Amino acid sequence: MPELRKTPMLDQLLDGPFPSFVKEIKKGAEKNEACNDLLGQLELSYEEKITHWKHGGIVGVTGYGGGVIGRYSDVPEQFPGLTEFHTMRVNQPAGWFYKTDRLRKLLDIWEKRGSGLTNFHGATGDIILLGTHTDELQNVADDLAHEGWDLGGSGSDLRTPSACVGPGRCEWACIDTLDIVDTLTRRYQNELHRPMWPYKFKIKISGCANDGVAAKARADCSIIGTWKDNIQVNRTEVVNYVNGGFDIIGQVVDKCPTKCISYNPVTKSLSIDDNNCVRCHNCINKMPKALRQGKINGATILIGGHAPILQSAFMSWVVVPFMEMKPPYTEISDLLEKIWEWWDENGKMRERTGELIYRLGMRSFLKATGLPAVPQMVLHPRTNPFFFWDKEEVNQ
Amino acid sequence: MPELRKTPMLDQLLDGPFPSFVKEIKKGAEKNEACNDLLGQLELSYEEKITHWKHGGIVGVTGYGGGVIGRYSDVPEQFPGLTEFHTMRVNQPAGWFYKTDRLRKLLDIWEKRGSGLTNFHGATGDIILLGTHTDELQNVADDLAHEGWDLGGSGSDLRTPSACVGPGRCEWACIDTLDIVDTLTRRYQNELHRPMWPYKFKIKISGCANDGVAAKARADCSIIGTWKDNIQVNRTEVVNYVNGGFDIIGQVVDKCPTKCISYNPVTKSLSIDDNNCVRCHNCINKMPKALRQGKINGATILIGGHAPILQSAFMSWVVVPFMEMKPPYTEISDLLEKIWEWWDENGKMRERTGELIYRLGMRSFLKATGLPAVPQMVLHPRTNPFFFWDKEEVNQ
Amino acid sequence: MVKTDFGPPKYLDMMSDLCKRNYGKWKYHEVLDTGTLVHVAENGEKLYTVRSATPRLIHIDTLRVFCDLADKYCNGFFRFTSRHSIEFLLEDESNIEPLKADLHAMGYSPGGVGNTISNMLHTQGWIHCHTPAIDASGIVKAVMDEVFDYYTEAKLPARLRLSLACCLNMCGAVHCSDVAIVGIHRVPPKVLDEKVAKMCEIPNVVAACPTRAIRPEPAKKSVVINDEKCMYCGNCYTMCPAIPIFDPKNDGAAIFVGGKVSDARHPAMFSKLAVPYIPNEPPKWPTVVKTVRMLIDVYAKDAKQGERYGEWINRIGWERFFKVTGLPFTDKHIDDYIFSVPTFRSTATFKW
Amino acid sequence: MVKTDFGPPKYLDMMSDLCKRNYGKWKYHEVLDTGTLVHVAENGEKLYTVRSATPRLIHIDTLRVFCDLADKYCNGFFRFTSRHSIEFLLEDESNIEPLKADLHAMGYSPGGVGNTISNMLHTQGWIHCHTPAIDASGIVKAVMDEVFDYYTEAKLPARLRLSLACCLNMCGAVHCSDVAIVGIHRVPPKVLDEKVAKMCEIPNVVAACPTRAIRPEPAKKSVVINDEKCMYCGNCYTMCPAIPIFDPKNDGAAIFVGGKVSDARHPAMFSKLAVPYIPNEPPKWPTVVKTVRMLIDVYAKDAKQGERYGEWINRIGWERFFKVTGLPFTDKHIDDYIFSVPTFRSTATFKW
Ligand code: SRM
Ligand code: SRM
Ligand code: SRM
Ligand code: SRM
Ligand code: SF4
Ligand code: SF4
Ligand code: SF4
Ligand code: SF4
Ligand code: SF4
Ligand code: SF4
Ligand code: SF4
Ligand code: SF4
Repeated sequence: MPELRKTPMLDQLLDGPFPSFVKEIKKGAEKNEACNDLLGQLELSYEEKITHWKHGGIVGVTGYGGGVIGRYSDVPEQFPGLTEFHTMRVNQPAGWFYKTDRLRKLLDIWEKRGSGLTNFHGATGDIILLGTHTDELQNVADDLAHEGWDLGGSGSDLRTPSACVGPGRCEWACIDTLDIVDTLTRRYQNELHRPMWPYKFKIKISGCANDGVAAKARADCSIIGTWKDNIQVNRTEVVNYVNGGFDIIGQVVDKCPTKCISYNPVTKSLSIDDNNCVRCHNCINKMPKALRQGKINGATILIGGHAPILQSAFMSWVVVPFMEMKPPYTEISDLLEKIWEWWDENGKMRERTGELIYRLGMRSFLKATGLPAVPQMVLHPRTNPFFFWDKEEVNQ
Repeated sequence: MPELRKTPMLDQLLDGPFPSFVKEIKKGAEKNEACNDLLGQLELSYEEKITHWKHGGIVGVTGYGGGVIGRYSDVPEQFPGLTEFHTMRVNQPAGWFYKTDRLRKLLDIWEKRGSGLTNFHGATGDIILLGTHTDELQNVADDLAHEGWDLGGSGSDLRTPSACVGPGRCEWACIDTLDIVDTLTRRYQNELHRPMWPYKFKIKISGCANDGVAAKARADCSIIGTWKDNIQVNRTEVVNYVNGGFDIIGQVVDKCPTKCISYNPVTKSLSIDDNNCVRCHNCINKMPKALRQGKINGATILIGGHAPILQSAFMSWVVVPFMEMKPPYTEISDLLEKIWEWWDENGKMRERTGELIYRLGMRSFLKATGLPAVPQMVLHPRTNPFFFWDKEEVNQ
Repeated sequence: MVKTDFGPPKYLDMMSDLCKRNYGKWKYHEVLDTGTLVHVAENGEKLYTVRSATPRLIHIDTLRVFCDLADKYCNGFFRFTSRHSIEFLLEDESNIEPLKADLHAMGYSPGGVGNTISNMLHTQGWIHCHTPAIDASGIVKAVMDEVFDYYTEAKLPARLRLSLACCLNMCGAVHCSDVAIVGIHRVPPKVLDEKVAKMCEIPNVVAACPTRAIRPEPAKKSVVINDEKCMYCGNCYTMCPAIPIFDPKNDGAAIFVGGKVSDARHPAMFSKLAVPYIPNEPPKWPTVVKTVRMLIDVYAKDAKQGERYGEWINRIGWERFFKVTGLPFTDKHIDDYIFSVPTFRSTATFKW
Repeated sequence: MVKTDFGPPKYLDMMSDLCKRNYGKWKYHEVLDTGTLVHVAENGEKLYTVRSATPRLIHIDTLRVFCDLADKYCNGFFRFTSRHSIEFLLEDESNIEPLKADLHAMGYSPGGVGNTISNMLHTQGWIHCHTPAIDASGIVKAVMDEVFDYYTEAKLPARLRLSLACCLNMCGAVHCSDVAIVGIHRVPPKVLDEKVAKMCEIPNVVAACPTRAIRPEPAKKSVVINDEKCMYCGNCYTMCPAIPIFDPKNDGAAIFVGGKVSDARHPAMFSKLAVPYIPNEPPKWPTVVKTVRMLIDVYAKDAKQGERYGEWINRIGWERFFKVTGLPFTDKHIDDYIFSVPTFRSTATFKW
């Protein structure tokens, strides 16, 4: 094992209160040449202010079209350990729950066959195994499979769905986020592992409007738990909050977006005009002991989210205001399959679902999915008069 | 004079409390054949649910490129009086003020040389003389000129500017709307009368944020009066309002968009945090005796408004938050001329100023006009990361 | 040689001495009733205004009667408003009632001041335009007859601005009105190949189409329209008379609501689509009239004092608007033009 | 033959009995301190969570230490959060302090719960990606060191979500973060004609450009870029490695602020541009760090209790934001992309 690379610039990132990624790479460098080279190449990037990774050639694992991101150094002479340094995406358990014995197995495999560096987790949600050789890819996959770990998505396929912790440790999950994400992931293994669409498709599931997995911002299909009936008010706990000095007017009443909460300081009682509540969740967030969501639960389905490339970032928008979410989750599956079929048929290369809807219009999307138009889909109706009529709608 | 046309459908619009336009046409029909034919053709349109006017060939008046809208019936055999039935646009006096002796002269000319039908006024603001023959156009124009009435705009030119009543009869005019509209109209006679641009350009001027001439919605350049200092509060009058039973909380305090008004019910005093006032004008509207605008007056200049064709309706947007508006109004003229030059150079045929800015970016507009970028121009900064850098701004 | 380019009559020449004396020196105003205002100047002088809606399409003889009234009561001075109302400007308070009586006698009722419906903005329609999908004056007459009580009585929560445009060109500020009626087409225009070849510039016609539905057909020296892409804006027809877009069976009116231009309280807003289509029903357009009446009644009943139409809807939400009006929400209501995406509801918050 | 398509480990197999027993039966939670939560189940059972930010780029040996701690204090169970924090799930309250001590000893401080800055979302940067304009991990480390007090102490008006993406692809939810750092390029890519001819599909490259800045150059079997139209998105480079867009002299970071994804109070919002460009200054990016610190300090001082970053700006107005932060407003801040017009201020209401 040669000496550790000299990294005067990176070394300045060793100290400070926040845990250091440089320390992590150095841990690896002590036993792994690729990690040592990574230190060196990164130091070079710091000196030159430029990346030293090249576009990936296509690499992969038998039977899978995705799950591996090929990566090659553009200065392999200087850093031979990085000649090939591919990433593998491993599908995380729903909610990112781990039992140490199961995880240790995965770590051992990665010690043996890769750099030992990881991301826990990637931004999509996968376990990222950071850096191995082309000829180790299959071995890693095989070893992982043996221990019950399967690959995640990449390329123009379904990406690894993810979900907030939900019923696993949160009182606000209106839907079983973990069971849904697990069920859909298993159901769509083919879509996940074999790219076949115009572009990527992401599913994210949050148990309530707090959207703990940022689904609206970064999933083509965002599933957000909600309720249909009334917020449950525990009068005693309201009094306790107030007596404890809680600023119920400032933090709850005044912040309600529809001003549908009223509070009587004399009787110390709070009442909600549920008819006008939009379920933003603020009042519940602020008084978790006193207020609970309703009991008729389900999800709002939003479609179209993605990052800025090409047409600006979109946040998903409502296409189904309320969907019951009971196993086996047939309704959401039906919808997804209709969407994929329509997108697959009409989408241009690298056109996300939301962009296709933008191009062809919600009209076309609604027709393909059979969903009815409802006012909940829009912030307001159109302001321009340029709307279309179907042949069947007009007098011939 | 033949009999009045039979108009059983139109006759149903003779009664009712609102004054009847059919009655007006019938008045004309009694002495003018074209009006009688208009009745007939309109009745035909009512039967067939379709217009019977054709696209205009170009007709006009010597020395003028605009001011006349050519109009021809598509059923001239049935309605010979409408074979040619052109509209003339006559520039109204600022604020639509009339002295009867001056107006009677105009009416006499139109009795002699036209149908006798008018619009007081057209949507842009002109006096509309509705319907005459091609060979009368020059005569009408000459006779009008003799009495001091000049033509308005049409085609790809400056359209007749208009302004709210302003200082003529309103206490809220922060700028001299009438003098400004009059000055600009006289200054830009050439632009008004000789189409030479990519498309039309409209100027509208309102004395305050109430925007009584709907400038923001329908002018390429919208000039709105405002003030820079503090709202003047008359404490005695505040008390009078309250004592008179006025709901000061509901109509003023709660409706202030920035919540910068506070009212003390004990002292019956109202105070305004002018630093956070956005000059929406509501509080002043509601208590005209108690509140008056500040004393440092000027205008906000907004650019880009127009109707939906082609890219959706635009409302004008802020390009100069505050401009002093003192005669001879050089600053606004300078700006207008720079805009016209840039638009003339870069605009496509039938591209309104706002659409050109949309296509080339505010960046390009600001460069052409020399205006500085200020946050008042936007509701919020961009959300996408796709911004441009000039060659001079980057390191070569 | 006749003089040109001398400009409009000078406004000061059209103003009474009282107005000129107090020009820019008004202190405050009061609404005396729904047809009458008084403006008080710094020096205490008062100017009374009696306002009446007009049909805008006026014969010169009617204008002469207005002149007579102005001579009788106003020293010969009057004005029109930005919404085509007439305003008589009186100096002598005692002239108000006689003037009103004379107006009534000629079929004009003062109104439109304060929290009322003022005069209804509109356009040419079948009277004088070559592109309308609906008439203008006839619908305005029928609508104003129906809602006349809201014009003479101050029983609305705030002022309500009605307008009408007979085609998508939307002459007038229709796109920012409380309630607006707009003429629409619903089928693509027909291309009359031979006429196109003779009358039109093919490149201009192709360029005119905002949705790129038109392509040249060089063989015929004409163009072809892709019906799927056409949204019937009529812009090609404006460029080329050989592509007529009229269809009596399918033309009709759409209704938009909730716009405003003042910045009071809430900044100016565009009107939004409420009803995509009502067929033409001359001479009295009963369905349009009934719908407008309903739209106003619901607002009058449900809105809070001081709330304009759009502010009311903002408060209750569009979900509720469609519920309380009973109007159906359709795919037409969902924007699919250039700026559509920001109008989509990217939040799970809404009312059921 | 190895099995495929069997899916991830079942989550229930990764959960403690206590969690399984109370699955979906949590009643409420309390924040014990900025690193500790307790969740109380319907049946009264309690689950304690100790959270710590991680650098996300973690070596397996560190993960093994986490496993050791989980074995020691949590019966072998822990989880990660959607922001890459680690959460130890304890059943025994008395284990909290010893666990925290062990974490501190290994350089990890509990924090990020409640009104704090939680872990900073980020991406690959120079560690592993081929398109970054900035590094990821290095900037995150430098920024988090600087704002660490906001991570451990609850002194913000509301939670604050920091994130970073190293290029415009914006991996992560950077476009909806309270404060976001984004890597940008500022000069058009260079076309390496010979390589393009060999490596790339010309039609795909042309189609990739959102502003139509690229046209084919058939002579060279390559393409030409119209520099005027290019806004440096790098999308052509993604399609074709022979069009590199890097420029160490000009690449750097932009800062966006005011986004959120929760719908609490105000619906989710996009982040908006605050600072168009700060050059790359490795290893510690002092200007980025100073700017982020300033942006947070100003907010911490000026916002009202319960107001997220964007809600604060909505209240005071962007005019004021630029005033109180002292940041210059430039033409870059004014949108000129597809949905620009609705962001323009079509009202005369604003603050000076
Ligand atoms: C690894 C990861 C970043 C990370 O450090 O966590 C990542 C890395 C890359 N992303 Fe991403 N994206 C990652 C999550 C995301 C997310 C967030 C999410 O999924 O929740 C987004 C935003 C949401 C979205 O999908 O829009 C995201 C939006 C993009 C885009 C822009 C897509 C768009 O519509 O705007 C691209 C560009 C592309 O697809 O060509 C992209 C492309 C890429 C590529 C493949 C670069 C490329 O052009 O080929 C990067 C490979 C880096 C490498 O060498 O490992 N990545 N990417 C994330 C995946 C890890 C995982 O599987 O868990
Ligand atoms: C007469 C008038 C309507 C009325 O009954 O009052 C009118 C009538 C016509 N307008 Fe208009 N416009 C009239 C005010 C407006 C306004 C309102 C305004 O100026 O305040 C607008 C909206 C504001 C704007 O300019 O955008 C307006 C927006 C249009 C448009 C759409 C422009 C756009 O950018 O969307 C067109 C179409 C065009 O220019 O080809 C148009 C075109 C037309 C044409 C010339 C029809 C055409 O396609 O050639 C109409 C001639 C009718 C006729 O035979 O008399 N007219 N037009 C108004 C002019 C009277 C006057 O001079 O006082
Ligand atoms: C005469 C006229 C100006 C002119 O130059 O002709 C005028 C005159 C007055 N307006 Fe107006 N406005 C006039 C068109 C407008 C318009 C334009 C329009 O309707 O197309 C608007 C914008 C409407 C909109 O937002 O859609 C307008 C929005 C206002 C407002 C703000 C209303 C609001 O709360 O949104 C006020 C203030 C108020 O009434 O509280 C106002 C107030 C006034 C005052 C009280 C101003 C004053 O002190 O003299 C005048 C009498 C108002 C009344 O009728 O009760 N005026 N005013 C216009 C009369 C048109 C008509 O025939 O009815
Ligand atoms: C663990 C985690 C879910 C998971 O599946 O991993 C989680 C857990 C909780 N969140 Fe969250 N949220 C988590 C990511 C998020 C996200 C997503 C993100 O940050 O990318 C959001 C949206 C943030 C945004 O709007 O940009 C989020 C917005 C909220 C909110 C709404 C905050 C607001 O007022 O806007 C609450 C309610 C509150 O705190 O009042 C909340 C409340 C909670 C509660 C109290 C829920 C509960 O009863 O258990 C949990 C502890 C909160 C705390 O840290 O104080 N959680 N939460 C995530 C922790 C990430 C981390 O490491 O910090
Ligand atoms: S999104 Fe809602 S249900 Fe999910 S963890 Fe956050 S607060 Fe709990
Ligand atoms: S959930 Fe939101 S909208 Fe509903 S009552 Fe609570 S604060 Fe108001
Ligand atoms: S816009 Fe303002 S100044 Fe002009 S008439 Fe209306 S209220 Fe008066
Ligand atoms: S003008 Fe408008 S913003 Fe200013 S104090 Fe009055 S109501 Fe408030
Ligand atoms: S709205 Fe259309 S049809 Fe009506 S006058 Fe204007 S251009 Fe003509
Ligand atoms: S009507 Fe409009 S959309 Fe249809 S072809 Fe003509 S220009 Fe194009
Ligand atoms: S943000 Fe860009 S540079 Fe960073 S990981 Fe994603 S694709 Fe790569
Ligand atoms: S960087 Fe983006 S805008 Fe520039 S040429 Fe490439 S694809 Fe087009």
